[in-house]
Amino acid sequence: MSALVEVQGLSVVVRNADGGETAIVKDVSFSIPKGRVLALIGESGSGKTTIALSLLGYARRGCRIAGGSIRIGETQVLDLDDEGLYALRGAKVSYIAQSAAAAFNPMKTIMDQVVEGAVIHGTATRAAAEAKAVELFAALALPDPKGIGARYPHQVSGGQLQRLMAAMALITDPELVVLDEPTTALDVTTQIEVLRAFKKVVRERGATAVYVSHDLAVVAQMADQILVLSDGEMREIGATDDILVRPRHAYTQSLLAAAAPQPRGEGAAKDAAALLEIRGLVAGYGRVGADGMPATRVLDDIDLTIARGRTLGVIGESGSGKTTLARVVAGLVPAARGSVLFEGQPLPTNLTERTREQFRRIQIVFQNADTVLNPAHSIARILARPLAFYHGVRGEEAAKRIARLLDLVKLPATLATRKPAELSGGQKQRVNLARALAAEPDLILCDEVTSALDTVVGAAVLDLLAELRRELGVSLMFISHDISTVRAVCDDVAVLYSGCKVDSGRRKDIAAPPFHPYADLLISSVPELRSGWLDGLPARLAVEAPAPGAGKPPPGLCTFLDRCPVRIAGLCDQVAPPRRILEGGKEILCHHTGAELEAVQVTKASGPGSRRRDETERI
Amino acid sequence: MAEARALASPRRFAVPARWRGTIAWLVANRLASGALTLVIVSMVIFVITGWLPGDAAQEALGQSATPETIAALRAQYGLDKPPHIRYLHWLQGLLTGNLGQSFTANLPVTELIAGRLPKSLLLAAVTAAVSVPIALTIGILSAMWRGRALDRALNLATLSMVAVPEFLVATIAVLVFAVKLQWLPALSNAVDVSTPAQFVRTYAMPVLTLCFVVIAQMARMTRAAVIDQLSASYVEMAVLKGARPARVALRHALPNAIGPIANAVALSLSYLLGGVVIVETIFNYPGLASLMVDAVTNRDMPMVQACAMIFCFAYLLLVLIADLVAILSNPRLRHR
Amino acid sequence: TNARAQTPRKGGRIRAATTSSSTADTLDPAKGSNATDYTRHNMFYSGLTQLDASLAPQPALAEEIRSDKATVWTFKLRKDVKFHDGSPLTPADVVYSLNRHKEAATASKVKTVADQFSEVKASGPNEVKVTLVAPNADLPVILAASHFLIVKGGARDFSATANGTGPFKLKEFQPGVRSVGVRNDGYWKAGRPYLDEVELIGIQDEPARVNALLSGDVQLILAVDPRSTSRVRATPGYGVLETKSGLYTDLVARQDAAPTNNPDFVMAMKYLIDREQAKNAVFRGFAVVANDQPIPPSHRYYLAGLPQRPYDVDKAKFHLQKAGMAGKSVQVVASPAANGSIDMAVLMQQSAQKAGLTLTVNRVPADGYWSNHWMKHPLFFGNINPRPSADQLFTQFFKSDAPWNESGWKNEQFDQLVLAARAEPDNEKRRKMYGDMQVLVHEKCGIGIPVFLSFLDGYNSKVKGLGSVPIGGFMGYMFAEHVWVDG
Amino acid sequence: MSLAGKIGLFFVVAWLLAAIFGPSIAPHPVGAVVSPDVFGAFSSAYPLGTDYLGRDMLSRILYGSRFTIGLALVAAICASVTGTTIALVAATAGGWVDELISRLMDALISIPSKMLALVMVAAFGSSVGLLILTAAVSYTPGAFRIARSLAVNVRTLEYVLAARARGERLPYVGVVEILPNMVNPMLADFGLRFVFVVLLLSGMSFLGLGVQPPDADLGSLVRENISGLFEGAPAVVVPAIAIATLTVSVNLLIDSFSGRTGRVAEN
Ligand SMILES: Nc1ncnc2c1ncn2[C@@H]1O[C@H](COP(=O)(O)OP(=O)(O)OP(=O)(O)O)[C@@H](O)[C@H]1O
Ligand SMILES: Nc1ncnc2c1ncn2[C@@H]1O[C@H](COP(=O)(O)OP(=O)(O)OP(=O)(O)O)[C@@H](O)[C@H]1O
Ligand SMILES: [Mg+2]
Ligand SMILES: [Mg+2]
Repeated sequence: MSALVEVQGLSVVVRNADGGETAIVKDVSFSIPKGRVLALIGESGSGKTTIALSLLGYARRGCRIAGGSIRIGETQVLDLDDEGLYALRGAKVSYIAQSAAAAFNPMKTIMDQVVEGAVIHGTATRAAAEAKAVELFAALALPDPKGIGARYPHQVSGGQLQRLMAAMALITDPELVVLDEPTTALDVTTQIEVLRAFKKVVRERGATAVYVSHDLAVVAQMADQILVLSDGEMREIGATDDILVRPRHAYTQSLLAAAAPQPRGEGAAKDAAALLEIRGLVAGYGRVGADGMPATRVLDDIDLTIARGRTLGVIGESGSGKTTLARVVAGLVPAARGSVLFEGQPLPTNLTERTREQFRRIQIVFQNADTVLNPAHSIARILARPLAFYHGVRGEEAAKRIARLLDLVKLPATLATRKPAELSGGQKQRVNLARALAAEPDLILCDEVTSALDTVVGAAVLDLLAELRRELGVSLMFISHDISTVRAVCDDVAVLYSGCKVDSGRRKDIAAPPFHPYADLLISSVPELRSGWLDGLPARLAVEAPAPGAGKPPPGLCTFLDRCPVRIAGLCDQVAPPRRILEGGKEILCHHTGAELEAVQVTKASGPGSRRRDETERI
Repeated sequence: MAEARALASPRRFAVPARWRGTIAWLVANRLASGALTLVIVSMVIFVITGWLPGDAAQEALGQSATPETIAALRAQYGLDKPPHIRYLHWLQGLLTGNLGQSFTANLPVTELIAGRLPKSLLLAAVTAAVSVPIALTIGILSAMWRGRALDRALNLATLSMVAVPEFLVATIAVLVFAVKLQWLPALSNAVDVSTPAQFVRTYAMPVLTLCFVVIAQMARMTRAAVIDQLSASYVEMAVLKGARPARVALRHALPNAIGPIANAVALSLSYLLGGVVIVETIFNYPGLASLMVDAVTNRDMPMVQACAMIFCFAYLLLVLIADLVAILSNPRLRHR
Repeated sequence: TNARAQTPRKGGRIRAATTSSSTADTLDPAKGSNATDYTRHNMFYSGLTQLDASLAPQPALAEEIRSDKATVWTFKLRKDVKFHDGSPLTPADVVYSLNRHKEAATASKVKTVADQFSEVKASGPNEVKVTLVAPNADLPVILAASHFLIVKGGARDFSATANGTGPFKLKEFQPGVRSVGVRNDGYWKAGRPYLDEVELIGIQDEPARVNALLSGDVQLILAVDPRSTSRVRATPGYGVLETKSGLYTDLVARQDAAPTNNPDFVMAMKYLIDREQAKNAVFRGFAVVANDQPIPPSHRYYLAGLPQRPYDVDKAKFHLQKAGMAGKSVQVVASPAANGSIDMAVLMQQSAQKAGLTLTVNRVPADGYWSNHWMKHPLFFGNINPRPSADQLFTQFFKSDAPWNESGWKNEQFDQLVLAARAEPDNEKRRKMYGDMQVLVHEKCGIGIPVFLSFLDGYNSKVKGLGSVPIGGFMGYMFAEHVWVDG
Repeated sequence: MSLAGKIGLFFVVAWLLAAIFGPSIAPHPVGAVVSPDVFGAFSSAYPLGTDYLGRDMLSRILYGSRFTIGLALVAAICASVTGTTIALVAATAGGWVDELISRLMDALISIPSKMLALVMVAAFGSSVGLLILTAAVSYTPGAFRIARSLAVNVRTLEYVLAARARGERLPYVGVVEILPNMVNPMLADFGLRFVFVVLLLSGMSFLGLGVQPPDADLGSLVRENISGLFEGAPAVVVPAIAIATLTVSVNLLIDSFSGRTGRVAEN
């Protein structure tokens, strides 16, 4: 028996509303030798999580493992009774979930939860388990390994939580670790740290692992073997390099082909009339104090312009204020200082003072497609509302327009009668976009419109946006943390860090240095689709994002100060950085000059991978 | 389910940034809005008693009233003054801690209440001490075995409990335990309670009856709150760590459901002061609820006012405590 | 029960339950408003006179009573009577006790009765003279009412003290909870009372009251529902004492409102009352059929020869037709406050239907019934407690100027008869006059009296000495000094 | 539908039929004294026995079910609808409107229902409409409290934000966006509220409010025959069982509704 894990003909079914059963995993077989990592890849909804969970003998509510066999070591998982399963889970096989934030019980300390597996299974005394946990914390490069266990989940950052979950999974020295999209919810800078930690632990402990992801570039860093899934069926299985370099199945090929976004043509000329102008904007959340400032200040002194028919990309890590910016423009968050001009006219910050026409002309496509569609309404009703509300279109005509809208976003017309809960994440995101399009706006604020889409569908949506811009002169604010996409579709780019615009310029400007040190970190953190990329990264990229509530640097100073690899002691921590205008109109908020920056930048002008195409396009 | 969760969300307040979220602020804020509520209650009660036909003088004299004696009594009670003057006078007294003089008993309201309030509180406390654990157990068991036979049986049992009129439960209990079996006294005057055994004998039946009334709602809310948590992903995580159902429910889901459960408990318990007239009547228990009903019958304004304010205060206090429990149990809110 | 024949035993304690108890409970006899108050007052105070089983007045604190033409009455007080605080009973106490009812500020329930005292004064070291505005032969009966019990001269604060000359001393008084009295060893009736202690509580809910009796929590209860009697009697060791009385629940047709002022309508209503059914269905036989006049058969002035008015739908129909009310609809107001009125109204509704009248029953709350509904609708029910004298009944409820002339009936001949009978010292002449009054009320008054109700007391057989004084239950509310416990 | 749901449905339908057709199929008029035998046992002449006056219990229950079902249903619906509506106004308007409404409702909870009932009778006389009004007013604050906390939660959800960003007015936001997402828990709450109203009715008629004799709702039937309890008379047992089957089945039915839609939403 060479393989530690042996899966044969696994199939999982789900009960539908009418009592029948639909297969969501069909006849999947694979085996993993001891000490190896198998990656499961495929589009969203292809059954990756389902397979991963079945390795623990677990099926989510409504699902049932209908056939096949799973052997882990000596254990036939599917033959176990309840007691056997209790003994298996967390002891022999452990699980690391997609969202650590959701998988930690908010009411219990981290240590309680990390050692719980050991306590339940009696593999160690509590004291021994705690000692071991501290060891694991250190191995996972967590700060303050001794003290972190006493904290509650909300007191550590997302990336740290994800590593803490790895500790939780490893505490019982399981034979198999199942990692389900452990970094999808993280932004690129954090993702690197987590990937590094995982890789180190997996390597040091010689753990056998199943790694689930839809991100090919990530998989390339982690896996020895790749299993490609779509629609619950196995498409292909092979060694990582084989799959990435020599995909045989058509589906794998299309996945790889779409992995690097095709650049779209530029929008209107850059000197086109400004549609939206933001001047000296300060905004935030919470009660407004006596000085007119909100309790938590999220955006600080932002200047931006979006010309008619052009696209502004806004990038920045999670929490940098991208969504807040869009909300200010949409009127959902009032501006504390500064102004927002639409066609030269100030936009009322208060929703009730805006006219219906102003509402119509600015549409926002919300980030969380899961929560912005009313679960009680059908898709048709959701799309019909803006048609009726803005254009008075009802009945037959509305139905026709709804069908067209769905078609525009590449959704089947049959979807119209469904409720949002019956759609996949990617479908919801497109309905969300279609709703904004229904208003026939002049400006669309797109907040992460492609994040839940697999590469193929994502590309189609980007095409649609480019077409709108080209043919109807629609302007876009394109918010994303996916730099390659931004580079592909945006005319202008602004980089936010902690509410400050630290870097901005034309599309070409973010292809080559000089960058603001943060932009540099961000750009160089985007994983590349080749194995070994992670190992080749310089160590200084591992500068931690501060934990939530760690406190910002004193106001006025550079917000990136704590993490900046090139900060100048005595200057950066004393004086506010100047706003530098570099040649070509690029703006940077930094004490360093362009030349200084260019010299120390990680990202080189002739960077590998997808960026090369940008350059050729630009030249 | 959402209902249970919703009850837990502490209200939003208009708070200066520095103070925001501190528990002291929450309490201060609640006390302020509670004071407002109490003023509203007192005004509404005052107006309503004005609408009630007859007044204290008429009720006191009943069949034998004559215009002369009525006028004399009215003057004695101060009912000859216009209502707003009376209200202001009453309010003034209240501010100095004086709840006024009961018309009918011609004693200070505080004195009458002092005799009853501890009894009411005791009955409520004993009932709470019995019913809350039972309700929580039922709720948690139902949630753990949701959709199974045990859940259905408990659901049916709790529903049947509320569906039987209170007076019937009480009367049957007396019939069985006091008259037939002679185990317990039929009355619960609670005047000569000195030994623990007497205490149990006195309180057994009133508490049993009240449990019938309050358990169902608490159990159903608890079940909903726990089920709500059982679908959370950290519960799935606990299952995947190999935790057994009992551990999952008690160690993982329950702590997270404390907020909504505390609120459900508070709502149910608030009933135990003012809503127990029938139990007090049938068991002859000298509590506040019957005092208030008497006062309404006798149009004993100062007394009605005082009782209503006490009930309102108790209600607000319970809700506040529930919110505090929710906050203190939640590290997110505790460690801001 | 032949309890009276046995020898009383001293000692012991009983707990007795009446029908209500609230913060309106009072220790002031003038303010007594219900059975609980009356019983409590009789525990702690004594009156000048006291009623016996035949409702005849017997001397109590007054040893000797003399009258001059029933107008000037002299009461010679018993010597060596002491209040609970040890002070002796003096004429001044009696003068104070009687005069206080006339002051509006006392808010006495019997102010209208006391208004006939033109003067009350001490006429000797041991004598009080009461002068009336008009002759009244029934003064000794009137003074037996619990409201006229004698309090200490100058007493004003009754919130926690009951300084009387009664058989028990106040030990504890919690309005709405209980009253406890301990034996007054210095009680003026030798050898009385028998009990060491009496606790009086109120249990409003009738099944709860009966259950309290049957479970042994209380030994004596007031007002057993007729429907519960069989249950109590079937339980060994318990009994129900029936006291036939003049208590009645009456149907009242106001004479100052249409259509109830039409004599034919009134007559129709009287014929529609199925008295046997009311007696049996509503009161389970614990009632005596009445004849639309207020004097019960047990009363010494009862007119036996008056023909009984039957239940007669045809006659009712005839009168309704005559009154132009056939096929019409009338509303009758009933309330739990008037004992049995709702059930009687429902029964009448059935008979009225047969006679072609739609009677709609409007049930209103007991709360506020006497001040807000009683005498304020054309057709309603009243409930009148027994009065020891015929004069009191007729004066208070039937005379044209009576304060509670329920039906608003005005009959000159009747009014003259009342005055004449009151002043008439000759018993036979009085009987004749009262007979004539009964006929007048039976024929002309807007009042239908279906039955006279009995008082039903439930008791534990260990309680001895219980008897009937038909003024109310609990031996006319005076049981405390009469009963003892056996074993 | 689950078995419990089917049982619930069966009884609910049965009771609805009884309420609609009861009076026309009742063997005797509701007020007719038909037997000299009070608290009669089950017999062929009087299948459910006789009451404390000797009236036919079957007929009284058939008549009474109309009142109980009609009144309790309407009152519970009124309470839930009013409470929900006010809660929506409070939650969507927010700020001082919310604060004021919430305080008023808190105050309303503290007003003794007996007092409320008495004021109602005194002010408007006694009628069925008034009974419904009183019961509804008594239970509105409770419904409000639950509905408001639900609405406040829903209000902060992003799809509501999306509607605001579209320029929708508050009434639309309240009715179209928020309301449908709190219907399920409100339904469950309505089930319990219905039970409470059924029980409240008997207390109210005791105060002289509402259903006038000879009619009586089921709760009052229990109460007026309570002295028959000691003889085990059907007159008190049967209406009590009637109440139990009615209220329990309504809740089983509601539970099975919300259970079903709940599962669909989970997927
Ligand atoms: N409880 C359920 N009821 C019905 N369908 C389900 C249920 N759970 C999962 N599915 C369906 O099963 C399919 C596989 O789901 P699974 O979560 O395994 O996908 P995945 O590949 O992990 O997707 P993602 O990348 O979005 O996590 C999806 O189409 C999903 O809609
Ligand atoms: N309603 C709110 N109240 C208070 N703080 C908020 C609120 N919404 C967002 N924030 C805070 O404002 C900051 C910026 O949030 P924002 O949503 O704009 O970030 P983002 O750049 O869109 O991040 P992501 O990539 O995760 O979407 C964060 O620190 C967040 O915690
Ligand atoms: Mg997944
Ligand atoms: Mg965002």
